[in-house]
Amino acid sequence: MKLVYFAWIKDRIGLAEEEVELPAGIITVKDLLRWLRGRGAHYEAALQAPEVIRVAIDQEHADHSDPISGAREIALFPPMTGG
Amino acid sequence: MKLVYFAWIKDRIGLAEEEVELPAGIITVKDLLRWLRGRGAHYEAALQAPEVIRVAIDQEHADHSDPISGAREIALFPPMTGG
Amino acid sequence: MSIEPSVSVQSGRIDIAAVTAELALSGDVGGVVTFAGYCRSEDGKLAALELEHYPGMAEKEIGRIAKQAAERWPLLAAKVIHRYGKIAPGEEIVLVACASAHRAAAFEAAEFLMDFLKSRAPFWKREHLIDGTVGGWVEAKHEDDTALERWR
Amino acid sequence: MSIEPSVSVQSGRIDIAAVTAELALSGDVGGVVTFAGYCRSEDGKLAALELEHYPGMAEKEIGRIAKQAAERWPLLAAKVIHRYGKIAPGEEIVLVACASAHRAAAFEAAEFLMDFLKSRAPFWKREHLIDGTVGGWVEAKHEDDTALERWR
Repeated sequence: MKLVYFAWIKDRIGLAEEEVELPAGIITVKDLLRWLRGRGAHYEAALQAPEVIRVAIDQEHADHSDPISGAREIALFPPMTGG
Repeated sequence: MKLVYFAWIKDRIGLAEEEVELPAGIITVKDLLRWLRGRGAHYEAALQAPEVIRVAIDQEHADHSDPISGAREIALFPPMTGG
Repeated sequence: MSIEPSVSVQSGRIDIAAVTAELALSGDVGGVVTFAGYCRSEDGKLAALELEHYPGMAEKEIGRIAKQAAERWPLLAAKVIHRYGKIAPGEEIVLVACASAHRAAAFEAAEFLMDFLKSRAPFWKREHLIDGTVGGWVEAKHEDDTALERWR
Repeated sequence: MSIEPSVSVQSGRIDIAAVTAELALSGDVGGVVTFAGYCRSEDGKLAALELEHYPGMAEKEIGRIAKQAAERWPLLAAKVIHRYGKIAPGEEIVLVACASAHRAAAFEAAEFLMDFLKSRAPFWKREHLIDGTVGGWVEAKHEDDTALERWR
């Protein structure tokens, strides 16, 4: 599965995107965020306040409770500031 | 006193403007409209529904109950349709 | 201190691009809202709209309305241009442009200006039809009067 | 049937005049409302705004928002252009333009589009300062979220 990061989440993780193999038991966005935080200090710094993290599954906004099964691309980003 | 007319009021009266000498007792806009209606069939046709006539005194919107004393220019026109 | 709005009553075409660019010049401007009103073709029946106006009062009344908008919202610039004379289908009749630091003020002020122009600015429209006849004077719409109520 | 809005996500400047003129082309258009958002100078401290975006999703999400607007209001045309990359103070960031037969629909649709773009379109701003430092990412404003509530 492809993960893509934007803005300060990208800065803190130090990557714009990566391919990951998810372990069994990762069902929802929330599970994914918890698993990512355990991958090291950079991830912990980026995701320490998961409630502010916005998520898109295959380029559509998603909730933290949404299942991620079948997703090709999941994006994590802070609240948007365009317009 | 100068009277100026616009749109269908001008068309019906057949004049764009005129100078008038008001008789005594013409205090308000309402008095003026009543006096004008008595000046002939053209005026009667233009002013037969006085409630729709809008009025400006010296180029500011005015009510039918406003006094006209001291006015230099009084304009009569239908509801506006600009914009 | 509120800004001094710019008002023009003219027969010539309106350069919408120039106005928008001019309003955006200040470094504090975050948003510019413009409304341009156009002459509709009325399904091809209309040759032109004729706009009669009250010279002198038209400028003054639009100026009064624009000044009210500038006092009510924190505008950085405001411009109103209204045409008179013969206007062909597809041509612009009126332009309202408001600039502010944040978008809500510019949106509200532009709507306020249009609502008041419609029922307070001394202009009257008459239709000239394709078949050569001159149609009647356009009747004022009741909804244009009720549009004012929300600004009280 | 609602119209198909036009969406562009681009790094280059926006030709506001061309867009406005294009939207007014149909003979049925009575009004065009445009909102242009600009990069403020922040009292001369700002060298540029950098806009990061999510390529692919940016176009799709703006398209979804614009389609909602076209279904909700009787628009005759709608166009949204959003820039990304480095944007200098005074330059435009975003343009929303809506055309309709009567003005209320165009005003409401343009405000709706801006409210949703602000909090749903995947763009993030970062400040580059005159002194050469790169400022932090701009924080989202709470009022931009609450702005959505009036459209429910």
